Amino acid sequence: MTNLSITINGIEFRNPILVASGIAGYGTEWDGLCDFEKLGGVVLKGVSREPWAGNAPPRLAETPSGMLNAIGLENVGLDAFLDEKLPALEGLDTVIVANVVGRTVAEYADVCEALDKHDRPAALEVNVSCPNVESSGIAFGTNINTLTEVVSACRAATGKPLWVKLSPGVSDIAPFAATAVDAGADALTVANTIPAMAIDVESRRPVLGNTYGGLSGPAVFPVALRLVHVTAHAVDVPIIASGGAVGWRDAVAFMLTGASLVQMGTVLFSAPAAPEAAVTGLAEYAERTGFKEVSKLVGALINKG
Amino acid sequence: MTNLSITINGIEFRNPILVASGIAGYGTEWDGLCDFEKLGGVVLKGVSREPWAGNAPPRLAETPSGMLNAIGLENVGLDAFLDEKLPALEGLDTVIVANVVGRTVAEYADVCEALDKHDRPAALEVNVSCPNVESSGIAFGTNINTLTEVVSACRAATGKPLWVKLSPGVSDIAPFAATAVDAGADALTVANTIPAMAIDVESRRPVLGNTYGGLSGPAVFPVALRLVHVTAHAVDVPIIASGGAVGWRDAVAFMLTGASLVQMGTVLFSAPAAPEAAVTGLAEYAERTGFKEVSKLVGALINKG
Amino acid sequence: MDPRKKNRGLYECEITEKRRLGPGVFEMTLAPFTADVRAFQFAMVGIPGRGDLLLKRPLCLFDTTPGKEGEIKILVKAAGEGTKALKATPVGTRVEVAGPFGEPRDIPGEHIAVVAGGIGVAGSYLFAKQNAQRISAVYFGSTTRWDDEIYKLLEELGTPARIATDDGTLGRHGPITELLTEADCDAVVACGPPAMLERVYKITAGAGIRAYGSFEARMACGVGACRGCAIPAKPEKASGKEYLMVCEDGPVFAMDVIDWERYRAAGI
Amino acid sequence: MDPRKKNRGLYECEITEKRRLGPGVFEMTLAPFTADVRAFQFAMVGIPGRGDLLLKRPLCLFDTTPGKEGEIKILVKAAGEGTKALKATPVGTRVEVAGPFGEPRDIPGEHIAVVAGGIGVAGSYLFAKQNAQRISAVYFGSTTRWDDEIYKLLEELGTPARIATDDGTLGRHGPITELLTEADCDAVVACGPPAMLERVYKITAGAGIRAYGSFEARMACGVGACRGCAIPAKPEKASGKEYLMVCEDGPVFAMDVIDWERYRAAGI
Ligand SMILES: Cc1cc2nc3c(=O)[nH]c(=O)nc-3n(C[C@H](O)[C@H](O)[C@H](O)COP(=O)(O)OP(=O)(O)OC[C@H]3O[C@@H](n4cnc5c(N)ncnc54)[C@H](O)[C@@H]3O)c2cc1C
Ligand SMILES: Cc1cc2nc3c(=O)[nH]c(=O)nc-3n(C[C@H](O)[C@H](O)[C@H](O)COP(=O)(O)OP(=O)(O)OC[C@H]3O[C@@H](n4cnc5c(N)ncnc54)[C@H](O)[C@@H]3O)c2cc1C
Ligand SMILES: Cc1cc2nc3c(=O)[nH]c(=O)nc-3n(C[C@H](O)[C@H](O)[C@H](O)COP(=O)(O)O)c2cc1C
Ligand SMILES: Cc1cc2nc3c(=O)[nH]c(=O)nc-3n(C[C@H](O)[C@H](O)[C@H](O)COP(=O)(O)O)c2cc1C
Ligand code: FES
Ligand code: FES
Repeated sequence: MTNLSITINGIEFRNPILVASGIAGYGTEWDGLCDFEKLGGVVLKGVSREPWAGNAPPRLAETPSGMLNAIGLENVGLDAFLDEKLPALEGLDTVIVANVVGRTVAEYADVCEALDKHDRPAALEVNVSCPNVESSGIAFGTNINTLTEVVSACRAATGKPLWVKLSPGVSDIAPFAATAVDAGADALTVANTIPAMAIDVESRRPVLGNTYGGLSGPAVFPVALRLVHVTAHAVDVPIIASGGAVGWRDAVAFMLTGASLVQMGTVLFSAPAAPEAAVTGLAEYAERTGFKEVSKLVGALINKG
Repeated sequence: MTNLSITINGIEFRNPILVASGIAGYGTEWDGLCDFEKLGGVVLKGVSREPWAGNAPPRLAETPSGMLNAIGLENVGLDAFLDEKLPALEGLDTVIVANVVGRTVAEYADVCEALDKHDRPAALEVNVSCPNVESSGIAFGTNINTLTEVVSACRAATGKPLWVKLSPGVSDIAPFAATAVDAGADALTVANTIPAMAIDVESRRPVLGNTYGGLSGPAVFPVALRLVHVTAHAVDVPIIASGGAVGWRDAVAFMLTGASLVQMGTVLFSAPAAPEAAVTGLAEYAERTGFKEVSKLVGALINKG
Repeated sequence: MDPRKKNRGLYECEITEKRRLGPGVFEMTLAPFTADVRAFQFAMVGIPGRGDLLLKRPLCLFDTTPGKEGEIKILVKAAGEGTKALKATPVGTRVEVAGPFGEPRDIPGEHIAVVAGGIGVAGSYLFAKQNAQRISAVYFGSTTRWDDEIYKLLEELGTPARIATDDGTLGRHGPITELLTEADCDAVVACGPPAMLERVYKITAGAGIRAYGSFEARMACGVGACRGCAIPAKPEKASGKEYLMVCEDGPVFAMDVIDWERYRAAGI
Repeated sequence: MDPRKKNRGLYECEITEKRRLGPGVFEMTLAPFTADVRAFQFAMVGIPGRGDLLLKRPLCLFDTTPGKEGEIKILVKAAGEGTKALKATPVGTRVEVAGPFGEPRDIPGEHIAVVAGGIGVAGSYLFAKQNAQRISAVYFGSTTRWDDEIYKLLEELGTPARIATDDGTLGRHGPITELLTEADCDAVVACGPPAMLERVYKITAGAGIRAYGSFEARMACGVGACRGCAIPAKPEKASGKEYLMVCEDGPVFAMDVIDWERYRAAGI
């Protein structure tokens, strides 16, 4: 029997498959359709200090082998998250990671500080792709200075493992990865959705209420795979892959490239059973190829030539 | 009858649909399968000063609704291009654009200078996504300084309309667009392929001989569409869209967003008749929606809200 | 677990039957589907064999036979790529179906007018069937005449049926909402295109009749997780919320909860 | 226009017949396809209905009836996603086919041994058929026994057929190349997996026999435009070129032109 468990930042995951943030809501919405106890863990919907109403609809658009979302990080806010959402997961036997969003550095830090006191989230994943309202709306994660600020502030606010979820839309992800680690990240999630757009030619208008949205799903998998490869060569902390994984083959590819954990997101919409199937397929692959521990797959890519 | 013609940089295109560089070879390879005389024009395979052998195979990989290529800009070099390839197009009644590649600024400039003397290419499209061998292999187009250098040098070398084909993998394309225009670009092609990767989990190796390749095809269309939208707001020169267009709907979307011309590439592999069908569909759309001239579609997007 | 969540599930259904019911409209029978279904609930139906179309499509449960040998019927209008592909899918194909989703809302009233515009009949039919005693009439309007079978199905409900077509090929010539102005009812439930819903709202608001509508939105999850299916609400009528989720809070809403201006602007 | 280019075209074919010929291997008849076809030429075949699989698949023209009522037969092995989808495609479906492509190469020799490894028979068969008088024997090896029909087809060629299977279920037990060492021929044409081709090259090079092989590469265009289907060549044997294009210069190459080491490293 293959040992599927992976330990990073002192947290043991029963297997490397997680559900990505924004897909699993607050952990109970998929009850009866996707069994998170069979997975390594779940990253909850991004939480901000105050409740956010989110963007004007439409918030979704389908694209070839992908989708756009412009949810606008709608969430219940920190108080309801602590008082209602986290307690509802008490009986859920899987690793819970909280995802942190903010419009200012202070907001990020406040959320981290409050979550630090709660015993449930095993780690905090900081989404640095939010628009920085103090700096003309540019995403924190696409500027080295604001990335440093936000990660340092979160680091100071929590002793829990700190994951930084990088933005894919940068010229070279390596310096951003190094910056996040220097500022205190214990692991990096690579990466968030790619900025994109859809138009309805009949109405001659953008489809999304927000005009722009983030591209996810299998269409972006080859892009995310390369980003994981680049990041794995740039830093020494564990990497959590996110972007377009739909099955065990993608999970294996991400791990070979250097990811310790693999988040699955969009695929839940087409196949809620996919993460569980990926765990099974991953185990079979490891068995078949003689890996007694899936952790040994991490970075086991053989170079060309 | 709708007027399909578009004039940019003083060049008249019979319609806005072009075939993208690297897809149509040197203009004769698709004979009998795709009729370029029905299209606005063809951008030829990138040409360098000396012949390039290209990358080790495999050079192609299929991905969900997309493909990766790592051809390595294999081409016959300037001499054969001038002596054999351009003369073979003498009878071809469509606009011919040459695509210029190089490893150093001097190489780019030399190719532009030589092509400037030839009367056939109506415009020169400079592919700035090539690795810069004088600067640790980083693509010219992802650094503001090298972009300025290469575009300025090409500008000095030719009086023909100069198109600069931007790289999509930058944090914010707007300053790159502005830089290219300041350095002398007459139009911008937005954009090239997105850096990506594929792995064969059975051999545990990268699929491509070059490890990394460029992602193209419908998967990237939403990303390209946004880049065109951003660029159209950043500069005043005409924009030529490239990335994932497969039919008239995509062509219309690109034009509404601000593109004057639309290049089609990858779709020729799945449907060589697609560009011609896009011309027909575009004409029908314009007719149906009351646009007497397709040129009026350019930038005719209605904003949200 | 919330008992409603216990009722739902993920099904690998087979298309056991398919028949045309109107222009571009077909009925599909899917089995097995063992869950109980309440009117206006919907399922998320995958498009088989189309790796490029990721999202499942939300489709009302038109009819249902629950239990061990359970099956569902859906009514699909070939609108865009996905529903066209579904139309072309042969009997015998397997389709992934998740559901039933949506809040099974109780509509108070003893003389309820059921208004269906076009494919909106897909949701209205089951409501009329499950609440036959309380239905004053079923109003069904479409752009042009559908096939005889659909009118037969409505007749078999045993409730009065009022028919209109925009082109006058059957029943009253014009929008179905014109018939509604003569309706004798204490509540209205409408299912159809946004413009029809808004028209129903205006008519009923003027007459002081409680009106409910079944609303559409683009969906990804169907279960309230992704927050994609937002519909603009009047916060003062929606416990302070700016948006409600069609999948979780709806798809049926009291019409006075909707912020019609922002809804129209969204052009859903 | 080059006359070879005049012969090729883009066809909207219908699948008119499908039958199994071996394990995971099926024959598909496609019509109309009116062009002349030479042995080892191939077509680029689209995967119908699969918007996520963009690239057409290169497939040999197994047999052909040219002219107005023309049709082609292809032999497909369900290998990956696309060929599996093709296998599942029902008769009557329309498929986009482009071709014929590939250099119609003349193989000199009066006693030619034709070697087919597994699905390599798809290309070898038509060559044997078009050059029956010059064929010393057709060697067909596979991992296990195929269906009777394929052996019947080979027999009907009227040339001697030598059979081997890796598992011994038919003919000689072992690789087909072992039979080749006993061959009496002045040239060999081989079509099959890379390892078989290399083995054939070694055997023939040792014996001083001219050998040709039909090579595979991932393709996008099939017409020499994209430069995707490169195969490493010995520049001194290939007019100075480091790479040849399988679609344009091949798929059949004299085996001594190939740079076997770089070919193996590529792991095509
Ligand atoms: C609760 C609910 C119940 C519905 N019941 C039915 C029904 O019983 N029968 C029926 O024919 N239709 C019904 N619809 C509408 C149906 O979901 C859409 O027509 C369908 O999703 C369009 O998909 P497409 O692939 O044809 O169009 P495309 O435009 O290709 O779809 C692209 C994306 O947009 C979404 N989308 C497009 N139009 C709509 C729409 N009007 N509503 C929601 N999503 C949309 C699709 O689901 C898909 O994700 C219902 C919608 C909702 C929200
Ligand atoms: C000139 C030529 C003639 C061929 N003739 C036949 C034939 O007659 N019958 C037959 O069954 N097969 C033939 N092949 C091999 C056939 O093209 C591949 O098996 C097929 O493309 C695999 O596609 P897939 O979707 O099943 O695999 P996937 O792995 O899903 O394909 C992914 C991509 O890789 C390409 N690819 C994968 N394997 C190969 C391969 N071995 N060769 C070329 N491209 C590959 C595919 O075309 C596609 O673009 C031929 C190949 C070439 C080059
Ligand atoms: C509807 C939706 C909502 C999302 N919300 C969040 C979020 O709140 N925080 C975050 O960090 N990422 C969010 N994401 C990004 C995903 O977590 C994931 O990184 C991305 O979708 C790429 O992975 P995938 O292709 O597997 O979906 C969201 C994605 C989607 C599709
Ligand atoms: C096989 C291949 C070769 C290419 N070669 C070149 C090239 O030589 N020069 C260039 O500027 N772009 C090249 N490109 C990029 C295309 O011109 C185009 O910008 C890109 O593929 C995106 O458009 P598409 O999705 O329509 O293909 C190439 C693309 C492909 C797929
Ligand atoms: S569809 Fe996901 S919240 Fe409604
Ligand atoms: S497949 Fe394009 S050059 Fe051979």
